[in-house]
Amino acid sequence: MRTLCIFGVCFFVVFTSCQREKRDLRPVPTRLAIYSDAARQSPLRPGGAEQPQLRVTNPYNGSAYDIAEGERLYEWYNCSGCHSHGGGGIGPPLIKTDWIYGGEPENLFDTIVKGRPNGMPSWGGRIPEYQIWQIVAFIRSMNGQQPRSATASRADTIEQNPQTIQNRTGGATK
Amino acid sequence: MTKRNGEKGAGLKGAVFCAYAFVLFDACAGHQQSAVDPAGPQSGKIAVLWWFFFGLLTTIFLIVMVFTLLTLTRRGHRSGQEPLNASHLPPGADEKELTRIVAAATIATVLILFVLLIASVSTGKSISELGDKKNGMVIEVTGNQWWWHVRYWNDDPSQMLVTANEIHIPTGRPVMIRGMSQDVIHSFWVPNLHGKRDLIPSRVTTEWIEADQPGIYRGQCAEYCGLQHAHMALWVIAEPQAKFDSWMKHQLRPASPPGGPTGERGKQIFLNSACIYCHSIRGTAAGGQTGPDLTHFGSRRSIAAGTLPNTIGNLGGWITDPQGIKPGTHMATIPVSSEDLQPLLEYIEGLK
Amino acid sequence: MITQNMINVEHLEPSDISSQSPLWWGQVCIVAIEATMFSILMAAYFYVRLSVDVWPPAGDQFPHTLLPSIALLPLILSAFGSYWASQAAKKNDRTGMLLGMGLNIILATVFFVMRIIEWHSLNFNWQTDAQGSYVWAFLGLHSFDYVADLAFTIVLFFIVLSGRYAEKQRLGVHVDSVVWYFIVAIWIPIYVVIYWGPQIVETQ
Amino acid sequence: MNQTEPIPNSSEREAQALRDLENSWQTPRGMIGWLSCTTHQAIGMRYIVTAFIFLLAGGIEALLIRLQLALPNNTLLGPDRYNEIFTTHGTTMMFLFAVPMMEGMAVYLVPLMLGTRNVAFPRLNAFGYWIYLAGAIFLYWGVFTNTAPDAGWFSYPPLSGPAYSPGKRVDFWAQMITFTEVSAMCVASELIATIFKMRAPGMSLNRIPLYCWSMLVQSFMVIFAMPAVMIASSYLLSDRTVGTHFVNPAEGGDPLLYQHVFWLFGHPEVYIIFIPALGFVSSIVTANSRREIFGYPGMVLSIVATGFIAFGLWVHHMFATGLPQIGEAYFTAASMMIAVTSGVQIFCWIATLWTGRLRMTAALHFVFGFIAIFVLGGLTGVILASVSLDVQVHDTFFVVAHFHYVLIGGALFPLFGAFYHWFPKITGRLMNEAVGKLNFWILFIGFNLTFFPMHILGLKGMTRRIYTYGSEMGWELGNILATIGAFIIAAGGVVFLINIFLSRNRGEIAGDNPWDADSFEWAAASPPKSYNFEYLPVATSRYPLWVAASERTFVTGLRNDRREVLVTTLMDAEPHHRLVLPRSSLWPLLTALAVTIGFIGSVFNAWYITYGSILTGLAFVGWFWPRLPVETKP
Repeated sequence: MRTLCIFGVCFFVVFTSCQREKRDLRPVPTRLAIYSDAARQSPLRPGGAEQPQLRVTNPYNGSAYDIAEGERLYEWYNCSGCHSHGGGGIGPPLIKTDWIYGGEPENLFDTIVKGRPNGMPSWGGRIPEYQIWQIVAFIRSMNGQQPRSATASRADTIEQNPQTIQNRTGGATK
Repeated sequence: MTKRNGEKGAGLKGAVFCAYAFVLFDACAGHQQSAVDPAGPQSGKIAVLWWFFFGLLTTIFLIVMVFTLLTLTRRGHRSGQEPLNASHLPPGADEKELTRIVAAATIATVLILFVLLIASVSTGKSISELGDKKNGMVIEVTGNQWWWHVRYWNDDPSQMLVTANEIHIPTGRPVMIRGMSQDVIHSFWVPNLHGKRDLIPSRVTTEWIEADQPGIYRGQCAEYCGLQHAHMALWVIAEPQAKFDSWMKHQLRPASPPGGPTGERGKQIFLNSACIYCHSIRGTAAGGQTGPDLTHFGSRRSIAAGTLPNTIGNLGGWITDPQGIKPGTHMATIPVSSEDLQPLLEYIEGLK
Repeated sequence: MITQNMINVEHLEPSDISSQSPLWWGQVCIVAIEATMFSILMAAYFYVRLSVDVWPPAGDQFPHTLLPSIALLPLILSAFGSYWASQAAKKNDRTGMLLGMGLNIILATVFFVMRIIEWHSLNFNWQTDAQGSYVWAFLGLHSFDYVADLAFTIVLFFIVLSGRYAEKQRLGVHVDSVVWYFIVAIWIPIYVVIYWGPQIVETQ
Repeated sequence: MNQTEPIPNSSEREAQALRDLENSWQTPRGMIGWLSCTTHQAIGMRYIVTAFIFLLAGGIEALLIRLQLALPNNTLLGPDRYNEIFTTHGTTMMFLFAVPMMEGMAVYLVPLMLGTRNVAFPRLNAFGYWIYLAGAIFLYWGVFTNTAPDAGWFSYPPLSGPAYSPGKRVDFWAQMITFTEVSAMCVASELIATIFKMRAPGMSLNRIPLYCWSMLVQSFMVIFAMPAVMIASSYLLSDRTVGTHFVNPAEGGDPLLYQHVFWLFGHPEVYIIFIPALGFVSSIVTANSRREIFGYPGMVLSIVATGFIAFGLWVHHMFATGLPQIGEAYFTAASMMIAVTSGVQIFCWIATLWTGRLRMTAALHFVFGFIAIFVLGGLTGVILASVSLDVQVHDTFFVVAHFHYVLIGGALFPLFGAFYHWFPKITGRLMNEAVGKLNFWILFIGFNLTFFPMHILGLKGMTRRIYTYGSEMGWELGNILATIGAFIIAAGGVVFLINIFLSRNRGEIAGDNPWDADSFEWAAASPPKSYNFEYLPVATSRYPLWVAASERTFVTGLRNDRREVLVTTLMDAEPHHRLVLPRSSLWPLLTALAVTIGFIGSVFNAWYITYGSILTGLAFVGWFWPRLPVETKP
């Protein structure tokens, strides 16, 4: 009985140590990232033949540290210059569900690596792969597709909650 | 009896410690990051105050210890006095005398503290009067995780110099450090020149420093600021006014063009890489603002805020594996192929 | 045999409903904790307020003062209900306790409804800015205490109504009134800070 | 004291009375009984044992820190692990060891010293312990699941804010604070009520043992200091979890305000740990110098004054943030004033030792060690009070040395002395004195070897909380000495544990009053019965057990068939009324569970505040629900 309890506790301890708090301070440095096959923008395939699908998962999915790093890099590489804080501007908004080039992590990765017509530059080979994945993780968090417990409640800098901004302006005109 | 010797041993040990302390304090002299090796009027006044406090407080400590240990010898005289008298109270006369002595000791404590208070406040006041707005120069220091952004203030914007992790100051001239922070709280501390001043986001804090004689002084971030708090150092280089002026003149110039074809190739590699998103080199297209300015990188003493001495080999290590040298740093591991590395290093190191 | 060295306490009351009771002191400690907390929060409010020029921050309305001021009336009256109940508890007067607590509960509920109405009309929330955070913290913490003590009073009301009570429960009614006085009293400075603070120290 | 039973033909009644007392005060057997226990001896011991385990945990973390810093450019721990470990070390020592340990000692000793049978609120006492345990497990659950906090034990924002401390690490820290502060406030309220209202008849204010005075002051400090940290940690938690702006400068908040509020708690916190130790020292000195303490009124006044002044000097932790000069002068003066009150205490102890007839027990060794270390720590405190000096040594190893001198010297040494002094009361057996003295010397030498060099390291520019340093800095010698010293301290700890385990089973039988000490706890049996005293004692003097046996007085007339104690008046301790204390109950545990669900849940989802409140409310109703049959007036 006692052994069982101890095993129970160990099990609990080991398996609750989740992805959320993982911090990889020395990520795998740099590979030139080409994952064109991984990102699938449409279920339709040329020739109708089902090609073997290469699965890629974001290593930083659900990791609070990497989402925060992604947020920093999003600013540093001036993503916000076009996409603002997810609301869009010159570039399309990122808080949305319908994506032209797909909204799965591998699609976002692919978009960042290759760039897209009409202004989205290609970042592949210029910044390390791990940083792209961090940015992808952050973008997904803006859509609420990361666990709440891994994302920041607010930035320390500016108010980002559009709902609040709306409430406030709405209230002011009242 | 053996116990008593033991307690006496404590006293002896105290003396040994004091001697040891002096030896170690002595070893501080000539040190590049020491609070008791002043190189300017501010730290000089603080050091004088320190030695005053140190002497007085050590004396007090020794007196208290002597009396504490003497209580043990008195026990020796009285060991035969068991059992106790019923009241558990020594004769009234003794108590009266004790009361007088304790009261006197308390009054003495108050007086000594008054002396220390006055010494402390007057030192503080005289330090705060050292600044000189007319003759002084202003340097803005902005803390970042984990490096220092430095800007020499000038009313003429073209004369404003931006550099990083290294401050040159002229000797004998007061310098005002205007401290700010880009992210979390840091603290600017160059112990040989002055005490520390926190750099707080949303606030501006100021501190006057001054160097008496030429020298190279190390400073370090003193407020815990995250993963690489340990590797956030800076250098303050004090030099005579003329030398400082020529340094300033040189630094204000845009980056020198690369010396040879390898350097030229390195420049192209730099400008085509992601380096430019964070770093700027004046006179080129690189204009990133989030990392240290590299315009005259080659003339600096160290890499990565005092982490490594500035040599071409260290720079190569730093660029290829920053996370190995400074885990958690915000310096990205930019993909550079092995044949591109050497020209790149040559170019950056050539930015004297 | 040393019979003369005994103090006999058999004649003493086996309980007491007054400030001599340890429980009364325990409640006073809780009151002290809460009062300290609210005082620090108020000091912090002014610290933050005095470090900026524009207050309330642009976009935030000035809180309305009419309804909260009217609401003070039922709140202060409810303390008298509480006092009535506590005096009745000392005298073991069941009707008095029920009436006092009943009055207390009704008036307290009236006040709380008025607060909710006023609260609802604020055009900022805790995420808006520092003023929002503070106002919501004051209202939230005070409401938390308020509801907790109101719930406790309601439970005591039903205990007394059911007749299953003795000295301990009467002592409960008594110390409950101590906490209620505090909750009423602390609201007045908070009221001043929330509703008049922005206007008193306005610098615009 | 049994022979004082006044009634002739008494032996049978006597036996019956003891059986009744035993029946009404004992804790039910079995698991449920253990969980529902509300006696102060058991709860006190649980606090002490749990806090000691966390002392060991904090000690192991300290050894890891020292190993990492032993050599320059060491790579034993990375920066992330190192930051987690020093944060956990500080947090553990302050919140999970020092405060609960002092509370546990008080919960155990205060009712005995006051001559009563339990604390005023036994169920609240049990609740406080469960909450503390839950908070401690919560933090260490985080530590073992790679969610250890890493923003330092005072977690300054913005570093600890949502942007620079992602994840739940700091939330675990902040919520653990909430647990321990609730626990501390429970103990503080019940100690205040106990010391004010449940003293033995005749124990007027000027006869309260100094230890109880110190616990009274400490409890008041908890009451007025803990709300500040409650606010600081709530600022942090709500900023991090629901997006408030208390410390966000961009929206009108202020990161410096957090520092003010935190240190408004943080500085008194040091005295919350240290003042009980003054009480230990006074008890040990009185008993072992075998004379009345010198200057009782001065001692009491200086403890009370320390309590007051402690609230007026928090800003000396923030001198480096740049304050107006007039403020600096005020806080320098206030900080230095503490030296006067501490000085008075030291002088009075030395005077007592000077004229007493010393018995050099192990406990008294620790008192001498305390005086040496604490005086040095106090004097470096005077240095820190001076703004000009503070800006040089602030946030360096000089400060680390200073606060270890005042906290280990000022609290841990007296605490070890107290273990040696009261162990026979708690277990009935004496600890081995020779091993105790060896233990003292190992700790004393190890301590000084560890922390003395840190003063010099600080002056040589070694800042706090750095995980590594270069070999060119000239800090190797001090660091390697400190690391060696740390392991000597650890050896001292091992010697202590061995002594405990050996003495517990094989120690010499102590008897009720092995030290011929003066206060009421030594009139109870060793170990004390669940009801402490068969007849509650009456205080006829400040040193009631030094009164001749024939002149001692007792209370009779309390009912033995229920948990009845005597309530006395505040000033003169005249008997006022009888009070029935509650029996064992599971409700404290259930309520603590409800609160825990609310607290832990709210770290992940703010709605748990509501769920937890409703559960807690229900649990409290169960707690207060009248039992059938309702006890009515006899």
